[in-house]
Amino acid sequence: MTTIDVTKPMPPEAGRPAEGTNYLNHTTGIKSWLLTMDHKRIGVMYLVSILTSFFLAGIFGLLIRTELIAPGHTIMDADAYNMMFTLHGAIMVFLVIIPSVPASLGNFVLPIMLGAKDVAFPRLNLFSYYLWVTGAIFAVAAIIFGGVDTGWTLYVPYSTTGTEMNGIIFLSMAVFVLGFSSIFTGLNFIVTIHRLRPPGMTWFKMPLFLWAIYATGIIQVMATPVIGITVLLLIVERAFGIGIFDASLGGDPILFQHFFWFYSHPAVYIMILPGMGIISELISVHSHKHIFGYRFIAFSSVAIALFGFIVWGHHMFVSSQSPLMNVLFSAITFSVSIPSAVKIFNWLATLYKGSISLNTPMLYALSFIFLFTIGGLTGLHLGTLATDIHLHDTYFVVAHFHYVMMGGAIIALIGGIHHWWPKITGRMYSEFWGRIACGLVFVGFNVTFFIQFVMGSKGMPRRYWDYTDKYMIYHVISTVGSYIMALGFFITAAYLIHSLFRGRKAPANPWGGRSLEWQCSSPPPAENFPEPPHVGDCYDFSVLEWDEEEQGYHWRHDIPHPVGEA
Amino acid sequence: MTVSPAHAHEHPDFLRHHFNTPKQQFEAGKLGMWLFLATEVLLFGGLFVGYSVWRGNHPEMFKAGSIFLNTNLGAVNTAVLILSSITMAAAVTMAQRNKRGALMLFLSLTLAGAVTFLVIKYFEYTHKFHLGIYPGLKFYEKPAGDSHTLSGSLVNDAGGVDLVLVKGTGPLGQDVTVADTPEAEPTTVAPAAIGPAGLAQDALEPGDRPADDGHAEHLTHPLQDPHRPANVHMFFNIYYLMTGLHGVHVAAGIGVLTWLLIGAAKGRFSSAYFTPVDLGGLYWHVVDLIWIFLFPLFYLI
Amino acid sequence: MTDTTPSPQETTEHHSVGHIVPVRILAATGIALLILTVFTVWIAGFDLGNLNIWAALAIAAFKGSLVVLFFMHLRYDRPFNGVVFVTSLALVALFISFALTDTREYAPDILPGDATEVQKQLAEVQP
Amino acid sequence: MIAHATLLALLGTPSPAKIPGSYFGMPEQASTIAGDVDWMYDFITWLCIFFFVVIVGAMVYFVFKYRRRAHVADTGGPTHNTPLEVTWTVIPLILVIAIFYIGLKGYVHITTPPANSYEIEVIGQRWFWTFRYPNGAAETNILHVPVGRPVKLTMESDDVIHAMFIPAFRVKQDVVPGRRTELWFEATREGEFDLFCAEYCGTQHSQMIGKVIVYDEDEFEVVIEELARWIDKVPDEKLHLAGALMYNQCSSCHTLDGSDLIGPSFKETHELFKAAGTRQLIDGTTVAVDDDYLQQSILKPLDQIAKGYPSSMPPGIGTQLGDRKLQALVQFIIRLDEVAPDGNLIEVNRQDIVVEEVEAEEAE
Repeated sequence: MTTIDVTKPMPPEAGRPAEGTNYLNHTTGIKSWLLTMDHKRIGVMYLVSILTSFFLAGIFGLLIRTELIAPGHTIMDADAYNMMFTLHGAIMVFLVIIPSVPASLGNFVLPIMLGAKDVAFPRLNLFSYYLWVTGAIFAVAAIIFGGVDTGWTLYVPYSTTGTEMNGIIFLSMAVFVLGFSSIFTGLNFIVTIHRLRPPGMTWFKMPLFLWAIYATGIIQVMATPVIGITVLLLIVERAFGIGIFDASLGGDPILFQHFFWFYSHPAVYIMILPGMGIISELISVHSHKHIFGYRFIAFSSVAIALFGFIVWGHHMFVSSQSPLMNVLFSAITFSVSIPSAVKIFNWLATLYKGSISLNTPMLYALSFIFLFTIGGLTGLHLGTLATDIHLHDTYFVVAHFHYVMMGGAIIALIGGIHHWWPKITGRMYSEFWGRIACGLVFVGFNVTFFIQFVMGSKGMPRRYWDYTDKYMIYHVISTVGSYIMALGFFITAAYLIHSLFRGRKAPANPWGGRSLEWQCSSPPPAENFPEPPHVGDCYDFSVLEWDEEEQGYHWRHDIPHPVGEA
Repeated sequence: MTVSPAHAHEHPDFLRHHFNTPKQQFEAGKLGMWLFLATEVLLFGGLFVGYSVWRGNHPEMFKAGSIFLNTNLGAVNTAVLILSSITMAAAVTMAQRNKRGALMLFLSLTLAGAVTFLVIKYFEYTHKFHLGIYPGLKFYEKPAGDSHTLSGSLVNDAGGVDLVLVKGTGPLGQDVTVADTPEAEPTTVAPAAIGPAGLAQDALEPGDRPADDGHAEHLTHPLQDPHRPANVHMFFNIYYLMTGLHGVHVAAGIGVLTWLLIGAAKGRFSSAYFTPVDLGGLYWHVVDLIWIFLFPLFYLI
Repeated sequence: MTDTTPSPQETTEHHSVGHIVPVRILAATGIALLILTVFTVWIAGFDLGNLNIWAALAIAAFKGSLVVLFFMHLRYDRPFNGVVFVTSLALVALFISFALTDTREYAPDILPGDATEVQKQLAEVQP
Repeated sequence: MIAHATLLALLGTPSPAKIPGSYFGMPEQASTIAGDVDWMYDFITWLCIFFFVVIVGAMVYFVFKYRRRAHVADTGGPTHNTPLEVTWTVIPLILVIAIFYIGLKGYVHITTPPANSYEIEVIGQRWFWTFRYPNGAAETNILHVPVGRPVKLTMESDDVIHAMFIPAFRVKQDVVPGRRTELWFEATREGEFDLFCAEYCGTQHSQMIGKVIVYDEDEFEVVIEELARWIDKVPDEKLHLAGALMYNQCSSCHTLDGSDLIGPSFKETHELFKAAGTRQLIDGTTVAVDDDYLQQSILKPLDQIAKGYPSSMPPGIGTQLGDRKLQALVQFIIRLDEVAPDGNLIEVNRQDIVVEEVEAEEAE
């Protein structure tokens, strides 16, 4: 290990540039944003874009729930409904959740947490943001020029010959372009973590969020090209009739599902791993307690990433995949549950003997544990061959993946936004309204989706515009829940926007975080660190103390900087 | 911690602000490029999966179809790419040794190889188009206005009928055009023992098959061979897909090489900073690498 | 970063970047590749049954290794770059083997003669 | 397939346990496997509840017990404990291996049809199911099965992927174009059960639903015999009423009230026939709407596509009807004003239009 010459403690002001200048105001003008290569500004642009898409797809979700409040035609016809759930799924998956945490929060905090000045390839970083924008434009074009009603899974032969809607090619192009945006983000982060760590920042001193982002990067780079080639094949299949997937031309529709899930299952881990990384940070910081079992959590991230590549067939148990592969995939699928369970237990152990503050980010973190536990455990029903046959393609699956994708990834994202909001914007939001909104989201979420487990096990198939009366009561409850949840999100949007203008000025370290981003000012300076920062145990909070005047934490003056103790 | 803020003296122009040393920058670039190459491998990997499954389901189609690829041209193209790979690798060595003239020479040779490859590929493609072998079933569609005609014919340059187009509307509502020939009997679509394409397992007996002498020109083209398995033109779909995507990569390589050549002419590269040449070289070698696999898979077996 | 504290990645040869491969090694590799190309075309001329496929793939794999090791400097490079590349190849191998195993397993369920689109059109036109 | 047989030999068919009903919301049980599946489902659910209570209970307890009382920056507390961590890695591992094993046993049972199964052919089309019985009987959207006898469905799709899903039997299987897929069950109770399409297949995916009707063995024989024969017992003058009984096969594309769905409304066709009118085709020609046209457009729907409509109708529909049923449909359109005077179908019962003397002739 490298030895570092430590002669003086890190002053709390370290890294602070001249009073008042930071990454937000050191240059001005629209061009200074659109052409920026600063990872922080790119992260903020991503955040705004992704939240806009989230709003749009969320509205689609609400419309779906409204349509389903009663059987038959409520507010839209079947074709409109089919288009609505397709867009809700495709936008949420490809435009929101996959890029959400890595590209927005990851971009913002990764280099700072690492102690680097920027990501390895800033220009590529900006390029991948514009690829995202291009993908978004294609997605909009898909809506305008023909619409799409295939479901986000784009199964052939429905997508190649079955649908009259012609937006499918645009949507495929959107997926292709967004895939490359995701690849370049992941590539950038992997290289950054490998090559830009400052002296002293060894692998096992990295905050766990970085381990999660690193594991995510592996999947982004190694799985995403396959969805690229899949949609390219889909496009040529639809446009020219190539016959790789279309049985009527001698192709194999099941092969498409192999192609699709070879990416889309690992993509589930692209979505959830960064969320788990955020939760590791949130639990530790807001409990002021060293994370429990650092190495187990770190390795479990990598294990999830690797196992994630060999379980894709569990989406195909009833697709007429061969029984041999079904058995194989079911067996491997269960292995993925272990690292997830390890994480949950380690988070619980972190709470033990902590000093737990129930502020908004922590409430989201606790919600995550609650919801992800349900989402993860119900995965057992679906990984088990005999029960999956009954539950596959029912609302049970819908509930399961919403608990994981939304209760996991999105809740973690919202929690992360609250956690780093003071750092990103330099403002504090209203703690009171934060807790109220979190409560509404939590309650609304459970009302919306828990009932869907029941509905699904009773046999209600998914993607149904109409249904028999006996399922109505569940649909009504679910729809009511979705309105409660929407109210929670609107309140969140309101107080966050309000805080931008009226919020209290944020201290550098409002929560008592120990990783490097909390040692910069809020918001951070443009250069992050004029000098390479000192690195210590990023979960050792004993070096901090409360500053009543600042309403935040700062470095203890009486303790030498802990770098080198390991 | 001792900090020497004045290491700017060894902060050359090419070193970007967030890197500390040229070596760090070089190795970051290199790792980034290898990761990118991994994505390229996986991108083509999908097509190789498609190839394997398609071949597994329709072995007879590969037998009947690959005869019509010109092995000699394929072999020449392989040699061209290998030669250009040698010159590319040499170009990197020259850049590392600060030999600007040699660097430019080798880059130009590589570029020439890339262009030659595409020119040969162009002739291969146009020859097939001339025979009426196009990628994709729907490509045969005749111009709008007679979408109800159930058949038509495509007259080749020599005035002969190359293939008859069977055209109509499929049960799913899409327009469908099927290439057929006057000679093909409906019996050639006897059900296969295995495989969904309606193909006799081995419709081509060795005796029926024209000898593979690498010159396809004098053969009846695959759509007219009365002994062909039905739908043999479907073989060419995967052929066009894989060689087409590879061709796109060669074309992109031409862009990269041109950009490197301009950079070399401006003297941007030296033994201290040759990262772009090195990374461009890595890309070019992967393009070569993929062709090394495509050549035997299509032309030889 | 400072002069006195190299990053964990930095080795002793602080100022030399990359490994220079002499032209004669490159030329030797290239000639080997060309000879192998001739060899693979020659061997494809014999009818060896399934062995043809394996021979061609083995030769291609050997040629590929030469390109990667010498032209792409992987022999002299950081091992991690090799790990990245080999991982991608392993994933492709995994994908091919799973997909092929599955399609072989369910091949008996495939409807014989079901290029329906093509067949229906043929049936309609031919009296 | 071979691997499947090997597995079967290794595991044996009997499943571990059965329960008469699920605690956790599974629908009524009506097949031999339902009890196994529900047992597994409940077993896993109990396990989930246990872990959920432990995890969330611990979380709530810790949050309450160790709530922040003062601004302490650090609380000490353990940072790792390898034996503990290994324990909570290994115990879930053992549990999931157990779950996998019981799931596997059940699965092999569910996917292995007994040799003496009664076979029914199933065709999935947008947006209806056709069931064909060994005696030539066929019906759409209603599956008749005997109780206490294994039934094997051999399924094919004519267009896109569908999935046969019968919740009460706990079975589901995708129906894939170009493939033949199988599904088997043995019903344990008489009654009517839901049948759904569970793989998204387009506009009327949610209308691609039907019923399974389970009879006792004797009644079942009667029902499918009747199903094969009833059309022959309908006298010519009542054929249009027989057509009315078959209209549900057409209803997803052709309306009776003049509104447009995927195909032209029967009302419009009927009026054209009455007026001896002509219809514009997409190729620009016109065709006289007469008896022959009606027959041909059911038998070869793709030859004469009406202008303004997609060419969507599967040619198989007409050819599998048989002559008598084809006539019934033609008569149905010709006499539509009698069977659907205001755009709504009048009520027709099969018993009312079947004439016994015709049956007597048949018997000879």
